[in-house]
Amino acid sequence: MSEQAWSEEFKLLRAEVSSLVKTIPGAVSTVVLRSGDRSVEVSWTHQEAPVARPPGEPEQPRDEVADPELRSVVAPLVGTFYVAPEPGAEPFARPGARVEPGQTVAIVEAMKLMNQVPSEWSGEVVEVLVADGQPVEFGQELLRVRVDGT
Amino acid sequence: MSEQAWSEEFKLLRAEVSSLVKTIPGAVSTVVLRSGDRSVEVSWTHQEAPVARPPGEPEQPRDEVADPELRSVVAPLVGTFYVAPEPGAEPFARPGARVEPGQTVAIVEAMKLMNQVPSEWSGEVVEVLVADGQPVEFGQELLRVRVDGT
Amino acid sequence: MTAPPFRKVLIANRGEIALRIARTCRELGIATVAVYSTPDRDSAAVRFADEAVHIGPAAPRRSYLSMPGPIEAALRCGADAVHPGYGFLSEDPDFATVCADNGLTFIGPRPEVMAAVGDKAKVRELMRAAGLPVLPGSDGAVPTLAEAERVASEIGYPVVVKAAAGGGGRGIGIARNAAELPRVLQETVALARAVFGNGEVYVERYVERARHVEVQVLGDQAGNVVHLGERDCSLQRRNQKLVEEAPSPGLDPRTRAALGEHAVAGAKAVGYTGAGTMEFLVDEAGTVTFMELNARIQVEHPVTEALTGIDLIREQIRIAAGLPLAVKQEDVRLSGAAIECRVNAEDPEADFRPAPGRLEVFDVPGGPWTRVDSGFVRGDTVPPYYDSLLAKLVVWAPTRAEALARADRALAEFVVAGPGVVTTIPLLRRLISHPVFAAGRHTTRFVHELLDG
Amino acid sequence: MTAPPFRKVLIANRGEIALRIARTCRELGIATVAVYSTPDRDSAAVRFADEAVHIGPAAPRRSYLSMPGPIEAALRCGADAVHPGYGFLSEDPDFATVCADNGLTFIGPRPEVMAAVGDKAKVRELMRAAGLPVLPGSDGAVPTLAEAERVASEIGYPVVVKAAAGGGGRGIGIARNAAELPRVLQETVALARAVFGNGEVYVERYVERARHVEVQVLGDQAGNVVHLGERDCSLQRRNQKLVEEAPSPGLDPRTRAALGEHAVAGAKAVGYTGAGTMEFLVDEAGTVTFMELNARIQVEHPVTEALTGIDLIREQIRIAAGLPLAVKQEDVRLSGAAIECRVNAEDPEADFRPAPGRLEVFDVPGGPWTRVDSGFVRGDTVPPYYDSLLAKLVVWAPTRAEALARADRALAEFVVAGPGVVTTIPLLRRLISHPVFAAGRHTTRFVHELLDG
Repeated sequence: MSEQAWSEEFKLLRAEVSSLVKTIPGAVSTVVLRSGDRSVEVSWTHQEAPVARPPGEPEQPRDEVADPELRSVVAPLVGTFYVAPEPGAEPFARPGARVEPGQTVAIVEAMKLMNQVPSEWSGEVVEVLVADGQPVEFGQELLRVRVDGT
Repeated sequence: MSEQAWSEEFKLLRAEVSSLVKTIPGAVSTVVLRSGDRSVEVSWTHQEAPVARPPGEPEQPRDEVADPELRSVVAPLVGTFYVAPEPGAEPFARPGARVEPGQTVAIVEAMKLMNQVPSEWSGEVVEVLVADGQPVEFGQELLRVRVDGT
Repeated sequence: MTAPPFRKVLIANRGEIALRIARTCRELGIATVAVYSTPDRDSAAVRFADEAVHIGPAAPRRSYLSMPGPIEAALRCGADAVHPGYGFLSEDPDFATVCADNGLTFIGPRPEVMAAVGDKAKVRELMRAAGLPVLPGSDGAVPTLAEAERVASEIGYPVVVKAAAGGGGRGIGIARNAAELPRVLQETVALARAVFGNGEVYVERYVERARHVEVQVLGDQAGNVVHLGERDCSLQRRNQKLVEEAPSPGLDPRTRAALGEHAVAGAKAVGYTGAGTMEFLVDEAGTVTFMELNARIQVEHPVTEALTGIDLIREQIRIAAGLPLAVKQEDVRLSGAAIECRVNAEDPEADFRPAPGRLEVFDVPGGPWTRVDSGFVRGDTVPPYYDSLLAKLVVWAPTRAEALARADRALAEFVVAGPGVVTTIPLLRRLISHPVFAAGRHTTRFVHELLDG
Repeated sequence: MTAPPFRKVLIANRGEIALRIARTCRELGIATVAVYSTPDRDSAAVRFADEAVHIGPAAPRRSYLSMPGPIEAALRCGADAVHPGYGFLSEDPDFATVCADNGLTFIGPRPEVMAAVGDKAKVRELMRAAGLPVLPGSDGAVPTLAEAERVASEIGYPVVVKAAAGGGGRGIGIARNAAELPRVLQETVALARAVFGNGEVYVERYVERARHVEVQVLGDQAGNVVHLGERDCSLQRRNQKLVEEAPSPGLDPRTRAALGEHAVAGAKAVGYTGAGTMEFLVDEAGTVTFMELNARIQVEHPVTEALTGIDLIREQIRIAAGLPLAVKQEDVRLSGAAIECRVNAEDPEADFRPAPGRLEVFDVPGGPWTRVDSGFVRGDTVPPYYDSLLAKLVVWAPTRAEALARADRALAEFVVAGPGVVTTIPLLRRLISHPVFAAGRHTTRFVHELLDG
């Protein structure tokens, strides 16, 4: 790599560090750049006592990934994922659709057999994570369902 | 990878960090991005107060082995340990005897050479740990000396 | 370098044999696809392979025994061939057929050959017709108790009742006299139905004290067959092999030559292709009888590799690709002696109960003529869902006595430790240093007599 | 079993070779005593040996290079023989003499033979007298610059000035013309005095591009000598071997036969007993010249073991015990191809600076025809005081091309990691897959030309 190219890379890595430091509070203690296969590493020191959470505030911000009401429908076997019973047909479950336990929400085709994938939950489809016709592995997340409030 | 492409990649990596930081409470201590084969790594600190030792209690129970005033004279090589210059002669140093640095306290015979073992310390011989005529290894404890108080 | 026989091979197996196959593929310039169940996610074979596909949960029925997983994984990754290893789907003719239907070369014999040799009653008849010695017994399956009684009284007690769909010592019952036969027959039929889904059984004379001697064969698609000498697998416990070796100690040269000829004749008679094992019994009088033909690579194949210098996985792959055998019978040279010890996570003190767990220490032996095939490294966890094989230790030496000393040395430096983990290492050391075994005077009953006698 | 040749052997060495020797002793039924310096306290060799004695601190001068430690340890433990391994005291005739004076059998040649072959100027004359080809050069040591200049102008430049007490590539200087000779002579004499305590040097023609080919010999006390074929050690960096192999690629059969005959004639001429290595240069025209005789087991001995099936440590021990050679020359069969890769804790990017440390991961390769000799297991710390050899990886295959593919596969699965630890594995993979090496067209300059050129 020419000197100029790698100086360019480091400039970009440094820019990443700046962004991180602006985002996360605390006194920075260590920064590691690297360039082979890229890397940025930033450490902060926190000598002060851990900040107490104001009472009443939820333990976790409500966000999609950690939402305790979100459940995954996963592939029961290796094969090809289909959203609908046949090409051009209405999808089993679009985002926003309500589903019930046992209701087919997708198909995984393996060895020319169409394996219906049922929902285990009652709730609302939030997201379909795999595109129609794509290969999936066993256990791969296919859809997310927000289960009905308990 | 073009500059733009990798800046794009880092942007996505940073977005992941933001999500994580929002999700999980605590003071962030380290963030690692990377790009070859992708990576995000975030560490948080959680300081517990160190357990305080009751004042006045010693750091270690006082016992002979740990006696800060006891020192060992060890074998400088493999061979046979002798307490005296020749059979029947007066030992170099019995328990209770005073020794000075450089003073011979024993002999280790190896390949028919008599290797004098000097004390490194000024003090009183407390114990002779090996019987006359016994084989010793390198580094084996031969005598213990209580060094003069400092 | 010549072009590799395949571009990419999917390995439809796990553990040491999956890694073993991947190693040879790598050496041949063939890319590999591993498949794995959930607990095998971080296994050595998965780490070593070029690609890996998650095919199911822990239960073999839903992962390694299920056909769609490896087939779909092979298609998705663009593999052109499938190696089934041993166990699981390796002897299932339907799997070979499904591979072919999906344009994938199955690395093994043709499905119809697999089906024929998978029926132990049928293959017995095929071999008898080919002139091989078989034990006195029924002509094929015995349909009724009356027929079984007629055959048994003709050949004399004790007799063994065997499931046609069994093999490898599974699905057999011994009747010592006429009074026992109805119960043994009924139990064996019931077991065969339950385990193999096929209640057909046949009857043979039971040989109490014999040696289990098997011959490795290779057959190519042009009809050439060679044998690579025998292996002696007489150190067994309840038909599970513990130690295998070659050559078979105390076998006289005439018997050895006869075994080789029988093996080649038998394999040719069924049109066998690929690597296969012809199993024989050799009784105390030196009489040889055919037992079964295993249509797959055998766990103990490294013993033969050590004596011949021939990589059997390589030959399987080459044969499946349509290449002719690289060796002629006269080129096969058997040199020295080799012993394989199966190091299992089992507790011999507790009736060989599996004792898997995390391998906090797993220091394998090394040095001269010491081969270790294992699917584990230190820090791995042995999952409880599959067989308990931790490692195969294979040593070679110019003579059997030296090979025994070497095996004992290597076992002595094999250190395995972890919570709950117990291994067969102490038992293996005891067995191979026992005077009866050292003298080569043991039979398949030896371990039983030593431990339970 | 016959009685073991010795009752108890003390191993005056460390690391992989100490373990290697202990393994064969165990197989022969001989008890072992390991000796160790403080940092080697928990080493694999110490763990494996039957007894172990602490002989000194880290500094080799006060532990492995000091005679009283191993001698006293041997006497105290009741050992009847001492194996010196390679390096350290292995080529010191005084140590052999002290062993004999203390009633201990030194496993190696007689002291007077060690002394004769340790003087590289003298052994050159002995071999020339025995009819072996040597490079044009001085008759023994050159006492003065004038004499060196006379010899050099006679044989032609470039010339190499070598320390008589050197060997293995240590203590040599190259003069490309008459102007350089005074400085090179002076420097080499000074170096030889400082390092070997002996300033004698001799002068030879310098062969720029050649192959380093050495022949393994075994001689018994009855005067029988056999050779076990050659090893090619041309892949070197600054005279440090990186990769060794057998057979030497591209050697024509006549040259190979001549090497074997020269090796046997040379060993017989000096009354050699035990395992020794006759080193030759083979230049681009195929001309063979004798270089030196190494009077010890060689690091790369496993390469010969792989081709012959002969355990060289076992032969050393048997010969020292007065037993006759078990093999005759006509029984020595060389089969296939073997390659040894030295995996060192060194950083090739930083001029091969040693990079030792704690081996947090140390997953060695396994499987078919893959031998690993190492003094370490996962979790061990590589001490910085000794050589940086982590492991010797030796593979065998029927052909050189297959052996190269196997070596690359095995290196690919060799995982070493720890803070500060860097290995030669990536470099080794690069070297063995390089077209020049794969074609066997490399010389001892190849690595230099590749890395520094």
